[in-house]
Amino acid sequence: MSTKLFELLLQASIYTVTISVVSILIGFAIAILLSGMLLSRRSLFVRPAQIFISFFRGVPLLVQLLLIYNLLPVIGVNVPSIVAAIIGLSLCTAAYQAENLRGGFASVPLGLVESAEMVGLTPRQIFRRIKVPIALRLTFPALVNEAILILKASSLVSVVGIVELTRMAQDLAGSTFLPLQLFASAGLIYLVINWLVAFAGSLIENRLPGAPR
Amino acid sequence: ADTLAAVKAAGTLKVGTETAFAPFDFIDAGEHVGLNVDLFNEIGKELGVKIEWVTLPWDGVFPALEAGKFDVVAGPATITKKRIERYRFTPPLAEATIAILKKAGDKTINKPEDIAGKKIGVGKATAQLDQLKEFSETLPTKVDIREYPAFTESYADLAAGRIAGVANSLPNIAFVAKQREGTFEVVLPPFGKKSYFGFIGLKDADHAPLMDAIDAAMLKIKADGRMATLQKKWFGASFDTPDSVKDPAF
Amino acid sequence: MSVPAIAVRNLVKTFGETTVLHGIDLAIEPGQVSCLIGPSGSGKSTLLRCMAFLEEATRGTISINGEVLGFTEDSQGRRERISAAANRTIRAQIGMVFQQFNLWPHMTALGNVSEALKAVHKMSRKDAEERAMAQLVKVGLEGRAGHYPSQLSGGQQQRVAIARALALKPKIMLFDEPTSSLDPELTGEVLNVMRDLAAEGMTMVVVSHEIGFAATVGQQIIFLDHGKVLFSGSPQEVFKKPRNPRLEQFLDTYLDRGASMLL
Amino acid sequence: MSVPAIAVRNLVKTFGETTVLHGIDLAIEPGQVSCLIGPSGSGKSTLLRCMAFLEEATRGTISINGEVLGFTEDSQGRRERISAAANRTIRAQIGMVFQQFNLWPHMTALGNVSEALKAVHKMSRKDAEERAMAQLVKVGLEGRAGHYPSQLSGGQQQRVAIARALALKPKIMLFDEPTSSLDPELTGEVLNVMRDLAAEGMTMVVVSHEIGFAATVGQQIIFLDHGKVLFSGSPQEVFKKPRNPRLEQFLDTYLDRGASMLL
Amino acid sequence: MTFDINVLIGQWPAIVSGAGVTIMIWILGTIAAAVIGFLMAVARQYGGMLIDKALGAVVAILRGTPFLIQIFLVYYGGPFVGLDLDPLPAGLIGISIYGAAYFSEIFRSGFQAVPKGHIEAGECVGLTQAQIVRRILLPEMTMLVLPPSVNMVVILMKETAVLSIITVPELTATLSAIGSQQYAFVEALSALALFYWVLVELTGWLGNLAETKLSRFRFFNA
Ligand SMILES: Nc1ncnc2c1ncn2[C@@H]1O[C@H](COP(=O)(O)OP(=O)(O)OP(=O)(O)O)[C@@H](O)[C@H]1O
Ligand SMILES: Nc1ncnc2c1ncn2[C@@H]1O[C@H](COP(=O)(O)OP(=O)(O)OP(=O)(O)O)[C@@H](O)[C@H]1O
Ligand SMILES: [Mg+2]
Ligand SMILES: [Mg+2]
Repeated sequence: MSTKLFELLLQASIYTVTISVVSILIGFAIAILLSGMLLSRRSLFVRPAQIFISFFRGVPLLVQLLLIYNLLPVIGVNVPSIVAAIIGLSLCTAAYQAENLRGGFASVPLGLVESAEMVGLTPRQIFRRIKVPIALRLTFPALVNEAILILKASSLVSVVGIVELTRMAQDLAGSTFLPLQLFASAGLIYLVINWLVAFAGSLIENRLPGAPR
Repeated sequence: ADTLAAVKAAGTLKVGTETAFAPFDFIDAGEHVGLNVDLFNEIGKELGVKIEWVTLPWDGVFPALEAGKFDVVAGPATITKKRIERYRFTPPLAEATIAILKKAGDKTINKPEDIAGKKIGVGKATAQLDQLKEFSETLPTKVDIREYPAFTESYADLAAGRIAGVANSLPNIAFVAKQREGTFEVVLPPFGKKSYFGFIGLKDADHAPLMDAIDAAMLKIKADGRMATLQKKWFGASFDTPDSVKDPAF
Repeated sequence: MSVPAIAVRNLVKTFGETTVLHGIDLAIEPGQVSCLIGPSGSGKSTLLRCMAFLEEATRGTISINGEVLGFTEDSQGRRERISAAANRTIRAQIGMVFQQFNLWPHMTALGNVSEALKAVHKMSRKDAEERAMAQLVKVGLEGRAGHYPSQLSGGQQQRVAIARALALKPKIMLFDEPTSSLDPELTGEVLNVMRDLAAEGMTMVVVSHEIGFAATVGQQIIFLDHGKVLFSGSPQEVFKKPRNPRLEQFLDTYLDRGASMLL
Repeated sequence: MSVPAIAVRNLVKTFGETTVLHGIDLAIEPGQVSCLIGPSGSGKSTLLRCMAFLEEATRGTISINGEVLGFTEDSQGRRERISAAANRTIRAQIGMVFQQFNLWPHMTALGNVSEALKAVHKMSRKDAEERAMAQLVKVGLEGRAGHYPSQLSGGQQQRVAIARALALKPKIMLFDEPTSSLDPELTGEVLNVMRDLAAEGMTMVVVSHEIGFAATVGQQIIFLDHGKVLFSGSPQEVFKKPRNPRLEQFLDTYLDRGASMLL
Repeated sequence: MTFDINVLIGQWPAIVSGAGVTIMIWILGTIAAAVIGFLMAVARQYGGMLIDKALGAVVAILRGTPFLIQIFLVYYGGPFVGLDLDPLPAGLIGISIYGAAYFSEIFRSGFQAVPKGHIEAGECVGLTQAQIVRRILLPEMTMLVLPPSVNMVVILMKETAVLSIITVPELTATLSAIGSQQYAFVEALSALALFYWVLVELTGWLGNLAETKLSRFRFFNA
């Protein structure tokens, strides 16, 4: 297999990485909102969050992507491929991350919240300054895991017309008829990316202050 | 609204396709090339518009066509009875009649009839599958047909030795054999009833003027010999194709 | 008599079916150290948490320096909730120190102490950290300002917790068994800080098993049993001549073990 | 003199770089209560855990009733590991009670006590539960047999832990701060059970901050500091006239607080 | 857009058989994955440094590369190294091993969450290591490992769709074939989404049920 083909795979993996990273960040912001809704006591907030999670965890990502790409134009919003890909991945990972965060928030010791109440922090300040950082710390390993899962799942965004790593391997296999070599190379690239993510994750985790013990 | 008018106004014709279908659409040295690219450039010239390509996996192509993500599908697809019920096909651009791809040096298959009783791979839900089935009925022992999600996997299994051959349209396997000389070989001649490849569009009234215009352009390209030149360039030979297929063999 | 620092009137607290506090009446005098003692499950923590409005009482009222906290109650027993903002203002006069320290693990000692100064008092980062640092000096932890809770010993953590409460200049400090998760040597550290506070005239309510501390520092001893105040008085009255048989029995478990030391 | 119940010879324990025990020599006499005291970090728990072979010593040997546990060591210091099965047999003579109770949360009190009888002694379910029940009666918990650990108070949990160890009829019981996570009244419960055991002549080694218990029940007091035995003797020798300045300083932190009780 | 559900109704025998294959692979694969993953976690815990490191590398590879690529390489590359499997066994084995990597991590975190003291208490009363694993560790960590396990079961279900690439006749393959034969992609995808959604909801519901049943073991030792 020529180095040219490998270069093409590397170029395609830029899509894989950018789309995944952007989606994980956006998904994380949505997930915080969702988990806040899940933990509120008002069903006005809880129900929509539950329905959101049920849909985006339950329906295959491929179908979600097709719906976003092809159904939004029907109501007059014509989204470019890259936007559709990011919306799809973000919403899907938001659903999973929200569940992780819910567990994290539920594990913030009540005493830490009470001590914040005692020094006069308002509920909003408590959420932002106490609960979020601690819940984050608790769920950090799960978040790294989710990042790796999303990196792999991002291969599905080809269905809206983005030639990322897996699709590039398939396309090149369709003209060179060297699928084994191409897939092995793609696998290697995924492995290196994911190893980097895991490595960075453990570096950050060790630096995050104050794992509650 | 009239799609043709919209296309002309925008100055671009959007064409959807999958880029894993050599030699029609494929990636060579990072560039999208193939017969379709050249042919649509000519069509674009005739219509006075530029061509904009949207490439998707085959699963995503038709939902996107119906959602209006592009105006026409290159593909191409074999023109079949079932398909013309749902979609509108352009005049054929190549023959889709099938032939057998075997491992290079395989002495047991020398003509199409030699596949009797052997394991032959073919794409799932393709027109080629139907053709192979019909051919199998005419043989003394039936062919052991193996269906694959895409032809790439069937070629992989042929290389791995799980199957004795792959049945696919001659243009496609000729290209495979050329790419991997020494690994694969084409068994000639093609067999079965003749069938043809066409581009695909929507059947509704909005798209009728556009499809008519594309049809006219393609017939013009065929008439003045440009089509034959392109066929020679990509297949090494030209085909004699009808101007339209109203009653497909399958 | 002056206005009590904390006035508890007819306080009743039920959890579901069980009544934990059966109509408590108490006045905590300003500038005094009051110790709450009593057997496990007698309701000490619940009472203290009601005083800080961490727990909503079922009936009765709590007043801090004359202002009602949490709920008002009229003579017919109709209760009305006070606004969250008003409660925060009144509660600002109270500092609380928990048995489990409850330091925020993602902030340094300095961060823990300065957080509320920045967030609540809107002090600049520099001013807040200056005041927080002064407070850490006071509890003898100037050398540990940059450490995270996980890098501090139990006694040091508890002193940070005390500094965190003191930084807000509360008029009243509540302590719930501030030393019971510490080993004997660390306990000493914390009790010394509390002793200093008492000497400065801080109003303090302390739930404690440290009978020694109660006896030497406490000015009022309140003995709780089964959710009722069984006895309240000066240390002399309690430890020298406990007339109440239940109190006597309770103190026995300590004296029994303490006495042998001086054999 | 008889064979010691536990003979510790030249025991050294290092964790990575740090040496925690510096050549301990000790003989625990059968039928006696020995109390290990000393400041935090002095190596008490580590020594006790070595005695139960929960920790592998770096050098030196432990013998239980004359049989070597864990590793033999010849005069050249060559150590040889004893088979897991042999260790299990020797260890069967020891029962251990942890500070954190370490009850199995997915089993009832009865389940916790009968588990090893079924799994190790291959007793029938019925026999095992009968014997376990008898043990629970002995620690005063017949009424709580069906409760899960989370449904028991701290003192009750610790008594179940003691019953679990006793059910296997050990000759020696090791206790690591068995009461330090309990409140004073719960502490009383557990100390009473231990007092009964001592009265029956059980060989016991107790790491404890309960100086009162050590003083009244202990027959041998061993004071550990920085991984060395600084002092060992009878309670009278230790508490009446501690000649060792370090020991005196250590006891001061208790006396300081205890003395005020009798004011 | 056209939507003609009759296209699917006419093909019901193929759809039912595809659904059957999906469910069969999913259930058998999940069970095998959980068992293998458990054994891997035990081996890493008790098998010494070398086994721990080796299995750690295997897990990193299995988790770091897409399942699609793994299964493609094993199935189409296998014959070149003498490993010639039929699609169904290959798919089943593939799902099991891929899932096992994830399950082994879940169980490992479960092992680590059981307080060391509970294990020591077991050693002190003379339980053997196997008895400790079976009687103490496993039941005690159930509550902790249940939620991530349920997630994993859902993920494995969706991964079965990938097996179409090695010609396993599961539901995704069946429906997308019907979709492209009849050119009814939208109908096929809708049916597919509905099928998976129902299975996911069912799994989530069963997981919640198990959680409430087991929650009496929930404990907070001070
Ligand atoms: N949230 C709750 N729900 C139900 N019962 C509760 C709750 N909190 C406390 N109780 C019960 O209220 C009673 C008093 O508890 P409290 O914690 O005030 O006792 P305490 O005097 O502080 O005891 P200790 O010395 O053990 O800390 C106990 O019987 C306890 O079981
Ligand atoms: N696993 C370990 N790794 C490294 N150091 C350890 C380990 N276990 C104990 N130590 C160190 O060994 C020393 C003795 O610890 P040990 O727990 O025996 O003390 P202790 O006398 O029981 O103290 P305490 O009264 O606080 O329980 C301490 O300095 C401790 O930090
Ligand atoms: Mg309390
Ligand atoms: Mg210890």
